[in-house]
Formats: sequence, structure tokens, C-alpha cells
Amino acid sequence: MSGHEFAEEQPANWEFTPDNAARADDIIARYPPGRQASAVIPLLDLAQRQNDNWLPLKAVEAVAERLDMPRIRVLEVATFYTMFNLKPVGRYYLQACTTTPCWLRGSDQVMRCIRDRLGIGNRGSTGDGMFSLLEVECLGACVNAPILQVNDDYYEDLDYELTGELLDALGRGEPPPPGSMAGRNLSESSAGATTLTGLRPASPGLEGE
Amino acid sequence: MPKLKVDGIEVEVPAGATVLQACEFAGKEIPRFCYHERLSIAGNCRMCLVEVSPGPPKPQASCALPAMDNQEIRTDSDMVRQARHGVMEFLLINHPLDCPICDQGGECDLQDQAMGYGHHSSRFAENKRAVEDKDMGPLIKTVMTRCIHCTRCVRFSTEVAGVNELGALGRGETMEITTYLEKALASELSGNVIDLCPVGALTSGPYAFVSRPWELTRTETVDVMDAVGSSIRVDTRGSDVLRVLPRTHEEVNEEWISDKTRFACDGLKRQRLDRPYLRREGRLVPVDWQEAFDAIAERLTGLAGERIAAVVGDQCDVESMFALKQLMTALGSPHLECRQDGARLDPSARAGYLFNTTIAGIESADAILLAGTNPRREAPVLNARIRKRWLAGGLEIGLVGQHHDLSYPYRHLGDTPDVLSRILEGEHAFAEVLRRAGSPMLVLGMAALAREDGAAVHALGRSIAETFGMVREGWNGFNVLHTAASRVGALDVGFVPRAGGRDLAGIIGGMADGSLNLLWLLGADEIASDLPGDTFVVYQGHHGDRGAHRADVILPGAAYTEKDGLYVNTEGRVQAGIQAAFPPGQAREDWRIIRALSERLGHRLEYDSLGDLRRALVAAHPVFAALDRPRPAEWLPFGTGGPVDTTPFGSAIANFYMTDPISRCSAVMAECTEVFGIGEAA
Amino acid sequence: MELIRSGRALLLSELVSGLYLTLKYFFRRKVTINYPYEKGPLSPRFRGEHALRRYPNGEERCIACKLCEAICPAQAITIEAEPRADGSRRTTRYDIDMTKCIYCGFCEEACPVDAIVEGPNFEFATETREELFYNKDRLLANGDRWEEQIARNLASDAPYR
Amino acid sequence: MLDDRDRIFTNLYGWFDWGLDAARGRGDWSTTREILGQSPEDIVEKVKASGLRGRGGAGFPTGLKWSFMPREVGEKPHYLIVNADESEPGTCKDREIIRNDPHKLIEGCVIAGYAMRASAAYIYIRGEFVNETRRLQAAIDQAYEAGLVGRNACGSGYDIDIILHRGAGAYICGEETALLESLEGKKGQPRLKPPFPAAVGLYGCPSTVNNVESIAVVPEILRRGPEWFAGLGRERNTGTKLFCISGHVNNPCNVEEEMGIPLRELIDRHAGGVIGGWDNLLAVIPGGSSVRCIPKSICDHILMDFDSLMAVRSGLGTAAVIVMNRETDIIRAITRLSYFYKHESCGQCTPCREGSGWMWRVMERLVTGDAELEEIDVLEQVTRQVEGHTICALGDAAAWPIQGLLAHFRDEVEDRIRRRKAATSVEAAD
Repeated sequence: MSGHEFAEEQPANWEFTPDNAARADDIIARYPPGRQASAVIPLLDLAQRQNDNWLPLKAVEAVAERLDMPRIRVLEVATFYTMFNLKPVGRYYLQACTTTPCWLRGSDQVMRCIRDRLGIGNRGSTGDGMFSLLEVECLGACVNAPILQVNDDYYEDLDYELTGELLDALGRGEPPPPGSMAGRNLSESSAGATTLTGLRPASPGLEGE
Repeated sequence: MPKLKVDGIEVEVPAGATVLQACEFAGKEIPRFCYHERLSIAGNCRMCLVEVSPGPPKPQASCALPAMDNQEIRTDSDMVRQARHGVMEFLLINHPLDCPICDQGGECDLQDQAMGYGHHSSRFAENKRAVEDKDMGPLIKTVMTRCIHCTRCVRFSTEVAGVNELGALGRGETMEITTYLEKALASELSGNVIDLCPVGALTSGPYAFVSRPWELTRTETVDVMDAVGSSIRVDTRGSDVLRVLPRTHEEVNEEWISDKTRFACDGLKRQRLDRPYLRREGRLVPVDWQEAFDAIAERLTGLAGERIAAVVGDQCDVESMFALKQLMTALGSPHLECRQDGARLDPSARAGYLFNTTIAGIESADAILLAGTNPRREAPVLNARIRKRWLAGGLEIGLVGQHHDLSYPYRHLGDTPDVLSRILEGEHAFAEVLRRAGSPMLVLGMAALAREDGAAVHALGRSIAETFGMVREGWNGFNVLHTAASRVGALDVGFVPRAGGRDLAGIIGGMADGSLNLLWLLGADEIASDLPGDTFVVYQGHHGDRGAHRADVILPGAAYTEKDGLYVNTEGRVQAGIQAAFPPGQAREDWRIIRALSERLGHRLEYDSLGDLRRALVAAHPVFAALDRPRPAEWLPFGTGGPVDTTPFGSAIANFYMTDPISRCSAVMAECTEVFGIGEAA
Repeated sequence: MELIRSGRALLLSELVSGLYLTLKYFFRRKVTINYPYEKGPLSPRFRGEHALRRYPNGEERCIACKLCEAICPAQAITIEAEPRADGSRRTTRYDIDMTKCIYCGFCEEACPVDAIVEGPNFEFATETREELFYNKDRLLANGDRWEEQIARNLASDAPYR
Repeated sequence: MLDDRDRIFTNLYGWFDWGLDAARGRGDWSTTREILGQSPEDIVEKVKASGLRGRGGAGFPTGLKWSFMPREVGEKPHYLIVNADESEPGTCKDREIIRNDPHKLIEGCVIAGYAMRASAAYIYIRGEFVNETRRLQAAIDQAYEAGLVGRNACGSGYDIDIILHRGAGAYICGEETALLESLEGKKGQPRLKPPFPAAVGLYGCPSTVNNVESIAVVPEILRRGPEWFAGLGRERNTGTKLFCISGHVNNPCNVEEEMGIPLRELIDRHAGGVIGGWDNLLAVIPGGSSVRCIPKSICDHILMDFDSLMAVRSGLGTAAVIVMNRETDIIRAITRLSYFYKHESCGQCTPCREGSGWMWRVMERLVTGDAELEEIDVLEQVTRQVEGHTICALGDAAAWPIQGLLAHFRDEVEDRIRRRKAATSVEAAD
């Protein structure tokens, strides 16, 4: 991977906050002694969360040191998995699934709406640092396609209008609750469940949360 | 011992063999890129696919498949042919096919196998992938577009060299091999990735575009840059040594060589002494052989033997040292010395100065005590063997001496010789490790012996060896790791002070107080800058290095690539170096110079050819009769006991990349020194 | 039979037919040319004096692959190479000993980049042997001089390669 | 149609609380201790008898897989690894189990772990499932607190730890050995087999990797008896299965149905039919993106189980039904999958690394018709050169969608090339 994959501006120093350092120790303790390398993905994730959702090289080195791993091995991991951002991303990191099941259900409209509203395409980000967009592969919620992942949350059953509503809400700093934007209950048929109907409670969904 | 059939040929292979090896037993050639005998199996190139029954109805990677009883392997079926065609096509679609400008051209696995197993043309109509080149330092030139992702280099640096710096970043077709943030590959074995790379992605930086393989004359010889005596192949064009490559020698270097061995050869072309010189009025002026000999003869006339001394250097062949010893004996000089570093090595017992365990023997050891040595710098290839042994598991290593990264973990026990005393007394925890070990080893380095109390340390080492059962039938765990290629040979021919002779300190003292009038330096450069007084110095050697600067007469000799000669490595293995090129100008083989001068001096040595000389040598020292067959040396008393002091062990080598006249004259080694430091970072 | 022969001899018919042939060719177009003022036609495949070509932007074509050196049956070519300042592979020396050359054309066959060619020039006689030891400058100058015609010849021959 | 009483995932739609108490109310954890009173061999035999086949795509008999584990625990511990790296396009069933019925999975881990004498179960969940991870971790914490897992799990004397491990975005980590590599902190690059994980798995120890659904159905099988499960579905294709119906249907949904249900019934009954009616159906990818698509003519009568779909050179895979109606540009749909595989290829072995990119690039040109007719054959051969030549099955998965397209819709591909040629020649004439 060439140098241009990494952010040009890198912090001079980086270390875990005391809280996160303690958390990292907890994570390492989950794995058998001597197998601390297993914690590399969780620790990189922890570092990324601490650092506004992207991984500077110094953080890679900090993880390597903490796990007693060669730096190149940690960098291999950081570049192999798509969830590690080696460059800064927007405050709302939009990941739009465009794989076939989402595409069949209109992921093009989602992309189009993002372009219309935010003026950004794949790998773009808005100048104010609020949004950045990445086209991603299957997010594993195909029955609720198309899906837009915003940071940790899935927004499902989108179309052009609903995407617009979602972006507006995000712009106002009021992210709607994750899940179906069309008001559907999880992956139940939108026309009502066809199975388990005998078990259905009086007020569906309310007992859930 | 599984029995199986390969293309109908029944073969029996050792247990644990792979199908690929079984095919080779049956004489079938299996194409491969990622598979390498000395590296872990990756199975990623998919070139070695064969048809196996019983098994799934698809071809299998033979390199990773264990050979089993009653298997039937086909290497010539349509399925296999198509599979190879297919894989070859995939390998080539993103390969630039720039063979005419590729240094690997002519000795490229991909080229050869494309001829043997590939399509005649490509069906790939898309754009080819281009990959940015990486900066891996001055030794390795990269053209990463050519990379076929076999990961041999990654596996070598991780497994053999022990430096976790190479890796494959990214994934899929954008995967790229690189070092962390493109830093130079800091390993003294890094050059081996050039040989391992099956394509031209990693090629030799200094050799870039210099030559084509078909232009080269190959000479199989041995290396003298350290005391390992690696088997090498010297490639020459005309009288230029263009490159040095490793040869396989299972018992010595397997198939690795150090970067100094490989890349110092450009030093053979610089600052060469190509004619005799004589100091006149303080300046060295070129003269002819006759004048040089006359000047020496004039000085020697009437000079008593006690007033003459001779010191041999670290890269001398045995024959010239033997001839010089005979000449000195004829002149009556008892002052002979080969230990330029002042090592207090007792030459009386051969076992006392050899690496008795042998390099291959390291693989049987289960505990190693290193004392005053940094094998990674002093003998990188030997160090790789220790690492190999460590990787196999069940090896404990302790080090007394300076703390270094040796590419494997060890216990740092201290840096003073009294730690050894405590181990001997059983007061140190490591004593228990040695006691429990079945095949323990002790390695004494030059930093432990080249000091005031060196003889005591030497004797201490013997006591440790005896106390912890290191010396028994079939195992000798007492080892001395030399740094000089000629040292063991010199000790074997007895190039040490004879009765009443002075050692190195005595010679230097004699020069200072005027009791020595003539000093003969045969390739001895390491002491030259310390020489006091106005003693007449004859320097015989190949480079205008330190010795030549101090000399009154310079006799131009031949470097190791320019003469036939015997060398004895640290194990006591006698090996023959073969002439690959001619010495420059009027320079001659060293033994010839001594032979010619002996006649001028009236002490004619009784041989006219190298053959005669070798016969005389073997007659005097039978140990040289057995080429490449080291015999266990008899365990005899050596070393003189005494108190050891508490000065920490130093370091035998200041700068790995510059240890001798050749590497000091090498621009490549100078660049390495600049980039890597003095080997400390390595 | 004898009679017919005698008749022919008498009528000098052989002589007349010979004279007729002479007369016929007397009026035909002449095959001799007035060299050096006139020159005969050359095939585009003619293998004459060597030249090293350049790309239209002035960059020399030769990449120092040494295939011509390797193939040359007369061992007339000597090449040395090293990386140029920009890292590209170039010759530092490209010599052809024209006294050794046997004009077999293998060098141009071997060349992967059409750098070394045997051009259309056959008039390069010299007064001394030394002048026939061509170096890189001379060969490049040849290329510059003959490029137009060489390019034309190569283009016309290209369909048959 | 499957009776509601025979459905295992009774909280599939999250109507009820996911927590321990509610799960107990649904029958989870009810007889775990008794089950753990049986010998591990008995449990393996029962799972074998149930005919359960792995729900992760390959359909390998689960009980048989468990039986490959060493009978005794030697120096090395045994591990159960649950594959929750649900990334196959079209598939979203494990997500529902994890967020609505996590205790079924946890209980399954305890029982399966016991059956293979595992000292720990690692659940490898895909990194994007952040909220699902939180839910599952909360459920695991509940189970620990209640003494159901951990030391002396359920009071049975058996010790097992359950450790949740998040991935970070790599489809290949759904391949079992790549998953192990990833779990060990390396790049997710598949290992060479043999040795198989049952001999040398996680940390070099005997390990078994199972799909979430395979593990989650085990407690119910053992509670109701293998005969019950074996009595559902068809021979060799027994039990119930979660189907994910996505694409051009009126009401995409997840549904638990009996194995062997006719595809048409599945779509019409549960997903509200194909958009534009059954006759508007073009093709279906019946088992997640990695299987060959089937055209409507086959869809009309095909049964949804492993063997029936295998017989038409497709597969049940993860039972993720991707429906495409006649408005679909099927070449683009498959091309998007080719891009997916190119993007997700780990890059380790040659045919997949190089072939997946090649195939996708040719496919892109087939979408626009910007290709020669002969290239279709070349593409077909390239898929054959990838298929079966790679370390893991991703190479096959990259090849099969294209093979399916070319097998059933070659006319369409050829037409497009011809139309494009005609259009360009008209342009040229203008």
C-alpha cells in the first residue's frame, strides 16, 4: 500500500487515554496468556474511537507496543480491514451499501440523494468536516435494503426522500433512532408478519426495548 | 515411510514429506514460486497444483499436501496442465513483462516457467496494475509492479533474518509488499531476499543494470569476509568481479550469505595496489619488483633474526602464511604473530580455538551460553543458524557481554567475565540451565579473549565446558567464534611466536624501543595505525589501506578472488578458494612473491608451484589434507588459569559493514554504514 | 539433316540471329547505372550500416538489454550499462566493430524496441580500420541521419513480421 | 407450511424482550442442565441423528463436524468458534438471532462447547454489527450472572467461557480458517487445509467453527429430540431454516420455514410476491451471492434445500433469496457481485487475487456491451481457471455468479454487445 493511503498530517504523538488504557488491558485479558495479538483488532478499534474515528500511524505504533507485536504486523491488520480509517473522516461517517441486494432496492437513489444534498460522492467529504461518504460492500441487513450506516448505526429501508430526511436530521445534530426509516419493525414483512402470528403480542414492538 | 505413485512411478518418501517432494523423488519437475525449502509453506502461488487421488476432483497444491500412503499423483494430466496454464496466465496479466530492462532477465523463475507452462500470448485486454516502488535501502532495488506476491521475502525476513519489518499491506489485488513506512531493511542478511525473489521485484541495488547473466563467468569459491567461510559463487566479466552469490552448503551457510559477503565486492576495484612501491624521502614511489626486492634484501643483510618480526592479517590464505613462516624461520626470526586483535588464544590445542560444535551442530544444542560475542555482527549466517535452532523450540540462550538485538530472545546474564566464574561455581541461575541441558554449548567471542585477562577467560571457558558436560563422546560444546577468516588457518600452521618470540604487544614494544628493525605485514592492516618507531615495514597486501600507509616497501598481492588458496573457517573446516579473476597490474599471488623473494635473499623455498607448496604444507600439517571434512579436535589442556577482572566485555567489531581492507574500500559498504549506522540498529 | 545444316551455314543465319539479339538489347532500357550518380533500388529489408534510433521526443530507444550483444554471431557488439540519473536503464557504451560485422541482421531481429537497426546506407567505406569501430555517438548520429527512411522501411515491412 | 409450534426462533421479529427472563419464558435454558448430564458423545450422536447441516453455506453435517474433534482433551484446550461474521450478500439472519434471541445462541454455545469438550467459545461477530455486539455482550453478561456460563455452567460441573470478538470489515473472515487467523490477530487470510481446524485450529488447538444458526438451533433439537427435527423438511435436508428474502419482492422479510419449501411458495406467501407478479420474475439467486442464479423457468418448481438446488447447479448457501424481476439489468447485478468479490479477495493466492479483478473488469464492459463476442468465452474460461484453484472457496464464489449468468442469460449478454456494436457503427456513419 502506497504512502498516499495514509493521512498526510499525522499527530506527532499519540497514546491511549488512561480510561482506554485500562479498557485495553481488559480486552487483552480476554485472550489466553501470550496470545495478546488477538486483541489487535479490538485495540485498533479502541484507538480509532478515541481519535475521532481514524487511525494515525502513531496509534498503530502505540497498539503494536502495547501488544508486543512488530509494527508492520499491526499495520498489515490496519490496512487489511476496511473499518480502519487511515485518514480523517467526517463527524458523520456515512457508509452506503451498494452491493447487489441494496442496489436492487435502490441504493443508487441513496447515493444520488447524498450527492444532491451534500455535494459529495464516494470517498468524498464535506468541507465542514461534518460528513464523509464511503461506498461499502454488503452490510448484512439485505432484507432491509438499502442501508446507510452512520457511524455505528444502521438506517434501513431508505429511498431518496427518507435519505434526505435522515441527512437533514443529522445536519441538525439530531440523529433519528437507528433502524428502518420507513417505520417497519426489524425484518418483519412490511405487510405484517406471515408467521408466528399466534404469538404476536397486542402492541408489537413495545416489549422489545 | 509413505509409498505412493507419481505418474505411475512408485516412490517411497520419508514421513512428513510433501507431495511436491514426492514428485521430485520421482524425478518430476513441479513448477513453483512461493515454495522454498528453507521457508515456511505459504501455498499461495498455486503453481504447483497436481491431481491427487483419492481427493476432491480438483487440483491440489502439492507444496502443502502431505504425502500419504497409496496416493496417486498425476503431474501430467490435462487437469494439471490446464491448472498451470491458468495460474501462469493470472501471474502474467499484471506483470509488466519488461524483461529486457529487468535485471532478473535471464535468471528469472517467472520467465523460465512462463516458457515451460504458459500460454503463448495473453488474453488480458484490460490495463495492467502499476505499483509504486518502495525504498528498501541501498542494497535492494525494488520494482514492485513486477511482484507476484509470493511472500518469500516476508517469510525470509520474519523467519530466517528475524527482523519483522517486511509485510504485505492492503488486500486483494491492491496488496503491496513493503517495509514499515518504507524504511531500509535493517538486517545483515537482507541481500538474500534478492536471491529468493522469483521475479525482478527485488534486485540488487549496486548491481543494477551492470550485466546480464549470460555474460558472466562463474567461479565457486569461499568467502573471507568473516570466519564462517560461506560457500559463494563469484561472477566475473573479464577481470571484474561483478557480484557474489551464495552457494548451497548445508553444513556452513545453507544458502544464505551476509550483506558484507555479497556487497563488499566493489571494494575489490578500489585503492588496489597494482605495483610495488618504495618509500624514498618520505614518499612512496612506484618501483619495479627488482628494486623493491633489492631494498628489502639490503635491509635484511646482516640483520639478526631477533630483529625481524612478521604479522599476518585476517584474510590471508594458508599457503602464503605457511611460506612466510618458512621464510621467517630461515631468516631466524621467532617473532611471528597472527592475532592482530591481541586475542589470548592458546594455539597448543586445536580444540581450544575451534568452533567445535560445528555450525550444523548448533541445531542439536539445547542450551547456549554466549560470552563476549555478538554473533549477529561477527557471523550473521551462524547467527541465523542459532535463530533457526531457537525457532524449533526448546533452546535456552544466555549472553554475557554487551546487550544486542540478536534476532532471538536470550537472557542477558551480565557483561563482565566474573559472571562466567559465578556460573562455573554454580552460583548463577544459568548454571542450572546448563546442568539440565543435554547438549549445552559455550561460545567465546573475540571480545572475551582479546583482553588482558583473555587467557584466564579462555581457561575459564574450558572449565565451564568440562564442568557442565559439554565435552563428551560425540559432542563438544566448547566453541570459539572467530572474526577473521584466516585466524584458524594461521593457528593451524603455527603462525604464533616461536620459542623466545614476541607476541603482538612484544612486537609493538620492540618497535618502540628499537629492538626490532624490520616488520613484515602480510595483509595485516588492523594494527598498522598503532605501529610506533621507525622500524622498516614491508607491507604485502592487496589494498592501499592502513598497512600500506605505514609501509616502507609495498609488495602488491592478490585478493581472495584472485588466487587459489586454502582457508580454514571457525569450525576448523579447510576449504579451497578458487581464483576467479586476475590480480591487477603487477600484483601477484602472495606465495609467489614470498617464494621469489626467498630466492633473492638466498633462502630459496623448495617449491615452484602451488601443488608443491600444498604438498609441503600437508606434510608439515596433516590437518590440511582433508578438504571440507572437519574432524573433531582432540580435547587437550589449554589456557592459563588466573583471576578474571571486572572490566565489561567490549565489542569485537566496531562496524559490521567495514571490517577489512576490502569492505573499507567498498562504496556500498560505506553507504550502508551511513544508512544503517555501524550495525547497531541491525 | 546434313543439308539443312549446310544451308544454315551458307545463309549465315546464326550470325544474323546473334546480331539481331545484339540489336534488340541495343534499343532496350539499360540495366547498368551510372554509380555513384545513380543508385539502384533497395529493398526495405536491406541490411546496411547500423544505426541507433531515438523516439520522436529525442529519447534514445536502446534500453541496454544486451540481447543484440548476446545474439551477435560475430561478437561485434559491446555494451556497458548503468542506471541513468533518472533511474532508467541506459547504455554507457555501445560499440560495434564494423570490421567484424557480417550483416546478418540478428541484432535488429533481437531488439525488443527497434533501437538497433541496419539502415539503408551502404556507403560507409573508410580509409582506416579505426573509423570502422563505431561507438554510441556515431550510431546515434547514424540514426538521426537516416531516421526518416528507416522508419519508412520498418513501416512498410511491418505487415510481414 | 411450517406450523408455528415447530418454529425455533419465536422472537424472530423482536416482539418480545431479548433478555434472560423473557428468553426463559420462551423455553430457553429450561433443560440445559439435563442436556449437559448426557455424555458428549450422546449429544453428538443426537445432532447427527437430527440431520442438521451447517447453516453457514456449505451445508456440512454439523454432528459429523463435531465428531472430528479429538475424543479427549490433551495438552491443548479445545475451542468452539461461532461464526457470526455474516457478510454474504443477501444474508441477514444471524443478525436477527443475535439481537432478538441471543440466549438461544449462548445456550447453544454451552451445549456445543460441552459436546466438543471446549474450554471456551469465541463468537466472531462482524465489526459493522456494533449494536448487535452490544446486545449479545449484554446477554452474555446476563448468562454469566445467572451462572449459566462460566465455571460450573448451569450447575453441570462443566466450565466454559464465552468471549465475543468483533471483526473489522472483511468478508473473507467468514471463511473458517481466515476467521481463525483474524481471531489470532493477523490478516484474515485463509489457511491451507489440511490440517483442518479440528486438528490445528485457533492457537494451534483443536477447534470447530460453526455458524450462528447451526449453534442456535441445537438446544431446541436436543430438547425436542432429533426425531422432531429430522421429521421436518426432506431427507438429508431436514429441519427448519431462516430464509432471507430480499430484492424485487413486495415485502422483503426474514422468515423461518421448513427446508424444502418451494421457492414460489416462499416468495408468494411470505414476501408478498415478486414485484409485478410472478410472471415478471427474471431470476433468483437462491442462496446468497456466492451461488449461481437460476432463471424463472427453474424457479417455478424448485424446492429450497441443499440437494434440490445442487441438482440445478446452484446451491442453498445461506438461504438468502435475492429476487430479480424483469426490470433488472441482470448483467449489472452480477457485475456488482464481481466487484464485491474483487473488493473482498484477501490477495493471498494468485487465481483469486488476479482473476477476481480480471473478471470484474470484463464484466464492467459486458454491462455496456463494450466487448467482443469472443470475450464471453474467455470470461467463461477465466471463471473455470479460478474455480477450484484457490486456497479457500472465495475463488469459487467469485466464479459461480458469472457462470450462472452465462449459463442462463448468455443471449442477453450477446445481444447487448451486438446492440452496442450496431450503435457505434451508426455513430461512426454519422
